[in-house]
Amino acid sequence: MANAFVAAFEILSFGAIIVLIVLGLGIIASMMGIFNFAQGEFVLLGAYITYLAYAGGLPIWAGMVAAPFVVGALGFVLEALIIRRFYAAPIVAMLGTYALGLIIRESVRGLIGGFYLTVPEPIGGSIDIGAMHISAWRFTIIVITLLVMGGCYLLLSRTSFGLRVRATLENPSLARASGISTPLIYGATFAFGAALAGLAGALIVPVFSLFADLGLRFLIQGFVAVMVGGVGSFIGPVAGAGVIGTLSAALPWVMAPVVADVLVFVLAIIFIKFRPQGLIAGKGV
Amino acid sequence: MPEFLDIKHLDAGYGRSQVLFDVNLGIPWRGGVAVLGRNGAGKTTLMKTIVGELPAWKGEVAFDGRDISRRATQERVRAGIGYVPQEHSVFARLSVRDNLAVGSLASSKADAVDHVLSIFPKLGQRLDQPAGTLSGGERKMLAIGRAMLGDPKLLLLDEPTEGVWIGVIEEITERLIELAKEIAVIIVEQHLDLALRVADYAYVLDRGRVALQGEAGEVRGNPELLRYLAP
Amino acid sequence: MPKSMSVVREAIAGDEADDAMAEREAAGQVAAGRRVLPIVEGVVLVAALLAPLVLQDYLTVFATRVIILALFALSFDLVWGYAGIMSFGQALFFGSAGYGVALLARDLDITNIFLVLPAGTIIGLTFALLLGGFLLLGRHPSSVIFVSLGTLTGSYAADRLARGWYYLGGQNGIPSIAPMTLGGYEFSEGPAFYYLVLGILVVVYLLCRFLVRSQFGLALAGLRENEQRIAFFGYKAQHLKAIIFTIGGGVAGLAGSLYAFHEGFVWPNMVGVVVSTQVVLYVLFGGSGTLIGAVIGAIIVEGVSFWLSDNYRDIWPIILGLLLLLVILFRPLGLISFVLGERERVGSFGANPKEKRNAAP
Amino acid sequence: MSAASVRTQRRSAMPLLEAAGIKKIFGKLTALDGAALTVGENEFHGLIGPNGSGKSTLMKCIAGAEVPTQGKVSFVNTDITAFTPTERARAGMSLKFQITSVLPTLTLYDNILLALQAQSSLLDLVFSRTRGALHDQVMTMLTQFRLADRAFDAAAALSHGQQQWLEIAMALAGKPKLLLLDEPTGGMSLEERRVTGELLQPIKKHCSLVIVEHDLDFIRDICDRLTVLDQGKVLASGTVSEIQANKSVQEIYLRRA
Amino acid sequence: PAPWANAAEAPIKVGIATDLTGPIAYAGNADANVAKMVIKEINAAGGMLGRPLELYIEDTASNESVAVGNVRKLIQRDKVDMVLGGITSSMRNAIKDPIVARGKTLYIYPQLYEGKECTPYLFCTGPTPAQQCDEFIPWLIKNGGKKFALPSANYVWPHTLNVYARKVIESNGGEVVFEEYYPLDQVDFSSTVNRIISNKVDVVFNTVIPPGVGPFFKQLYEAGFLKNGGRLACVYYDENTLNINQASEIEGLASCLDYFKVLTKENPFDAKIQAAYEKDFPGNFLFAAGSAATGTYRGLKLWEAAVKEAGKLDRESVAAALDHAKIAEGPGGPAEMVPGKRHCKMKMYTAVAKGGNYEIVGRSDGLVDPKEC
Ligand SMILES: Nc1ncnc2c1ncn2[C@@H]1O[C@H](COP(=O)(O)OP(=O)(O)OP(=O)(O)O)[C@@H](O)[C@H]1O
Ligand SMILES: Nc1ncnc2c1ncn2[C@@H]1O[C@H](COP(=O)(O)OP(=O)(O)OP(=O)(O)O)[C@@H](O)[C@H]1O
Ligand SMILES: [Mg+2]
Ligand SMILES: [Mg+2]
Repeated sequence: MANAFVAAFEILSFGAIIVLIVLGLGIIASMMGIFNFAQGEFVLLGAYITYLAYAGGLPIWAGMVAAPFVVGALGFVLEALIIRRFYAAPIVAMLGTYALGLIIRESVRGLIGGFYLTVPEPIGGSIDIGAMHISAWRFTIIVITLLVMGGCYLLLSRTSFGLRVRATLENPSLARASGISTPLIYGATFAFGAALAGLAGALIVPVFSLFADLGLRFLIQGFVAVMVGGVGSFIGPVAGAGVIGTLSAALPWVMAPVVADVLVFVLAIIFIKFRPQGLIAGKGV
Repeated sequence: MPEFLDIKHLDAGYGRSQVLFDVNLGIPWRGGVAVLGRNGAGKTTLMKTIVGELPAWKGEVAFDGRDISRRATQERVRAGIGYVPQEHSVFARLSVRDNLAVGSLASSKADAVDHVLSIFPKLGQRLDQPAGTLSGGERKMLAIGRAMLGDPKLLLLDEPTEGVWIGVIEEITERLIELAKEIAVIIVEQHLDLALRVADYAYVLDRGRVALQGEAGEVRGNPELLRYLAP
Repeated sequence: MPKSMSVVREAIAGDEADDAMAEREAAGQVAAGRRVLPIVEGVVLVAALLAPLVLQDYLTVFATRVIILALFALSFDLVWGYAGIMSFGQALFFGSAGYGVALLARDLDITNIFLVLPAGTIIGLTFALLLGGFLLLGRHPSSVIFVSLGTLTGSYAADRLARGWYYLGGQNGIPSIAPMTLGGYEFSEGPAFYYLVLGILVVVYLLCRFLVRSQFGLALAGLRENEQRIAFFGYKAQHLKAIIFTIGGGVAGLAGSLYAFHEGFVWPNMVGVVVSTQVVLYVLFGGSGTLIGAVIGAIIVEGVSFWLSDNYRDIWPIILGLLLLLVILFRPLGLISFVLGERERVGSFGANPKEKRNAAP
Repeated sequence: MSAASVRTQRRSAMPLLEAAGIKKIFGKLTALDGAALTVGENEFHGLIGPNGSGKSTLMKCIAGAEVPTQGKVSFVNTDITAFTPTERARAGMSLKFQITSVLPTLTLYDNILLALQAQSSLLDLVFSRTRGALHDQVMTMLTQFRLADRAFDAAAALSHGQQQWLEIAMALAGKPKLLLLDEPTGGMSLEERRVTGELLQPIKKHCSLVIVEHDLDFIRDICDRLTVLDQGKVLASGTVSEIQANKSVQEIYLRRA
Repeated sequence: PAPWANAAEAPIKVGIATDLTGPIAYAGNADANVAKMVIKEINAAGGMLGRPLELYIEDTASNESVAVGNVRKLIQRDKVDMVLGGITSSMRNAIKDPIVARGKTLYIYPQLYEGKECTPYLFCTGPTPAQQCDEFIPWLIKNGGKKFALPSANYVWPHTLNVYARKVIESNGGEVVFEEYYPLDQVDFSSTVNRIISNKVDVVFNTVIPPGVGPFFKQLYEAGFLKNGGRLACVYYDENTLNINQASEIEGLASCLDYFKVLTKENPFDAKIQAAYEKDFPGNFLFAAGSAATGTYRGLKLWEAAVKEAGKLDRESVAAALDHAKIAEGPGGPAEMVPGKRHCKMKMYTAVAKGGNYEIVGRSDGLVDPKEC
């Protein structure tokens, strides 16, 4: 019983981490049609900023709060300088963001010297329930993930921002002809997606430590999650991430981890083949 | 008094190929103006240049007394130009409801959407359907409705009745005649009768140049007209 | 003919020999008059033939590798540049063929060139047929994004499988592959291997060129633009895609087997995402949809990385990323677009332009 | 005019196409509710009806772009209900969609050439020896449709009306037995429509036509028979004069959509 | 420059091929630094055979394909007399053929590894499983307990090492509760941690590597493994890897290597080279055993001894001399090649992490035999 509870918690917590990482990726993919290969590096930057704050003697919380804003701002600038040129050619966009990711990643690697660096949790230790120990920070991450998800949902469903974004993606020239300022919308969406990645990086760095390939590690998993969930809505990628995250954490409980690892991808691709529109066929928020 | 929309010596085109040559056009504060011409004459190009989708190569586009030829499309639209494009005139993956919502983003009137739905009751039955799956005629209705929602002071309509059922065309015509009493309307139309009922004044384009212009009745009676409309 | 029509005729033929028309003619002439593609191809070929004569030994070995990678790039260009199928997993065919011939050499002592190269090609073909069949065929036409992520995932999974599978050497791969043989002769790295590979490249290149310039190439061009549309004409669009994907897999397999023997080892990266992405880079860098662009891309990317890693060791990946970004930003159609017009790149499958003059009224 | 007379018609001339009991349901909406269409050889058949009455959907069900929820389509005495669009095209059907979809970056010439060779086998495509002969065909088509001077421009550079013509030319190029045209004259002036009509007349020798149009005059000029759809059902079907005399048809012309 | 006795002859060329970029660049750069230090030292002492030494460093970039190309530069362009380098086993596998078989050059591999590398002309100067387990595991059983878990990354080193470790564990009365392999970049270990806790494992003999090892140790810690008296053991853990976790999360972690920095306190020679290294290379790249820095030092010094003995540079002669080369002083103590085995005997130390530093808790009596080939 206790065992099952711990298992459930652990699986849930890894699912939450994947969801957190995929949120930004999914928003950019769904709203802008771009599979952002640099998304992992935005995660990395979020983590790095948190580390810098910590290494500079600031409270870790400060770094975590700053990370999404800094990364979001960077996303805004990058969108205006680079990404903007790619909307008509999503595949070239993939390559462009790949190059961008490469540059960021190798620069960070140079800065941290290829090491694995630890950042302590703002809320450390474990919550003890009887003989069970539950990581306090992982629990915090679950809570924050839920809050962020809710916030995003409200933003996209309750404000006209979501509508503007979707209209812009769908038919930019018509959107302009409807009075929507498409450059601003693109910039804001990309920045928002980047900021979410920054936040994800900040929150997970205490769990996984800081290293240059931190973001890359989750990238393909993230793409697969987005595909499984279905592009075109906010909920889709989130659901996909939930499924992929839980599956990757749960399968090793019942089979050899090496097999589980490959199996997740095989299952995912077969699933998409037979349900190309994804878990949640994309419309609405 | 200057024209509401005043186009002087306009050249425009795509890439390196020029389509419009020295076009001069004046649109009054209210009333309808028809732009006619055969396939490929440059009607759509003219509309796109007015709304800013294509840059003007040369010449001036003045709207409401200000030169807007360097402004972005969305700014022109916010300044009061509404546009129904000839093709791709709806957000295909957005629902009808959302298409209308986009149209009324800038509008302040609360019952505007209801008003549009009363004109096109058919749309009311299709509110949750992605606009891309609408029938050809329904799509046009939606496009017109969306453009009207923005409270434009100048409405550009590029073949608004293509593929629309005759019964509805009549309805649209009446609405446009009504509308033209309040605002300026430029209509590109193949239905000559319709166009000239809505418009007080007409321009005929031929290979990117204004070949003929005049009061609607005059143009209608001009023996040259047919020559410019035939392929 | 009714009267009104003849009036129109006259109007068209009339005095206003209009500027737009002249403009179009001019543009047509650019495309018609100077055909730059054959010139570029010739230059590259001559350079490649002369290379070993001027290069030092070790550079010849390096050049051999580059030529093999160019062959690999060619396979990707066929699939992406011509059919618009985004194969983010091209390395899967390259690498599995590499592994295949490595196993042949290791476990069965088969190194005869006439056995191993066809074997590698067939392995590539088979894997491409299986994966392509799965991804491309079926009731619903599959989206570009689905295919790209599907191939990416396939390649990623294969990489992980290779890493985890002991028989394949796991993480370490298969080292010390015996040299390829022809009778008693062993192909070790050097000029002989170079010219062998160059010969293969030229032959494959010519075959590909013939294929994409044929009406089959026109069908592919249509496919790339709008698959559904040409299906309604009666083209078996999905089959065409699967065929070209499979051919691409075969070429990649051929390249992979050459690579395995030339480098003397295979390792999991070779089937994985890193190499898959690399080939995409070659082609986009050089210019997709031109064949020669793929070759040039491979040569330049490899050459530049070679030079950078010599001279800017610590920051070369960053510089490479920047270069890539610059090319994508300012030359989204690749370096080849410096000399090649859009029309010639897309290609014209119809009559030769001289006939056009007579035909136009 | 009723289903009864349709049946008589069918017996007299052997139908080329017969679609019967076609039902198409989109979610909650029944777009087609037992619609039927019968087209004889060398017959020009007009399909008319208010917006949203299901004309395009019926065309798509015939050409295979939509799978009917219920019903059967047979063509040249073969049941093709389960055929893919490609198979239908190969059997001799050709469709022009309501929304133009030419291949934008290819030249006009190549667009036509592509359409001309759609039925060729793979080997023929690779080792085509017919290219020389095709050239004349391509140029003839382009000249007919007044597009010859643009032959080597990209199709994207055409105006909307010009694209309509290119599409018709492409649909014709495959030498179909049955041509399905969904609003081919949208965006054309009266004169241009007339020219289109004239261009279509000669194909009657070897081809049947189903055409969707809102311009009644145009339809009247070129069609032998008409089918009127309303809310997914066949309201009437018969010769042009029969339809014109039909009470319920007149009614919907007065009714607001 | 020093006046060389045989200056007429060209300098002796030493090739280093190591991961200067990529995920393990920290190790590769340390190795390159060590090589620079040693070469400088040898040159300052008059070079070899009256000739100066010249260093050629190439990047293997943590990418085997790049590596092979660059190694060929060393062999074919620079024509180096010896290549030292490679850190991971897969890198060694990739480059050994171009160096040894195709390139006909001597190759020294400096990293601790799984053993079983018996290629002629390939000399290994890092610790082998026998060296790392023979004394360490009995210590673990005494200071941890009998129940072992072997969580491992899925590649050759853990697989092969575990075979040896299991033998030693069982022959010392211990028991392996489970042995499990994970993808190299797995970062979630909840099921593993759960099994460790619920099976009441005493010693976690870890061969999971970064990036997984950080989260793994953290999850273990949070699940109360250390609190309940569990012992962590990890034989590649050195000063570099200490920073992956908070000190408290790995308190008491035991490692067994040929050198730890604390040895400088007791060992003047270690203090000397450590100081020399830190003076020349004050940055982040530490002189540590887990990243092959000590193996590099040892390898170069052994080769120096061999060349001096052979008096010439051709591969055969040097290999013959290197076969039994010895150095009296090196990091952690003296070292000598085992004749005919191409592996190296050295002293081994067991250390335990305490508050972010190591404390030596055990040392071998003499030189430990690699027991390879
Ligand atoms: N994207 C483009 N690139 C190049 N030329 C173009 C482009 N679009 C249109 N043209 C050319 O510009 C000319 C005018 O086109 P335009 O679309 O304005 O015609 P139109 O009067 O709207 O015709 P229609 O009645 O057929 O819609 C035509 O000759 C057309 O071929
Ligand atoms: N994919 C779809 N999903 C939902 N509804 C659809 C879909 N396709 C068509 N419809 C609906 O089915 C009805 C019939 O559409 P269809 O396109 O056949 O009309 P039509 O007769 O061609 O009209 P028009 O003359 O306006 O082109 C329309 O009301 C349309 O909104
Ligand atoms: Mg137009
Ligand atoms: Mg329709």
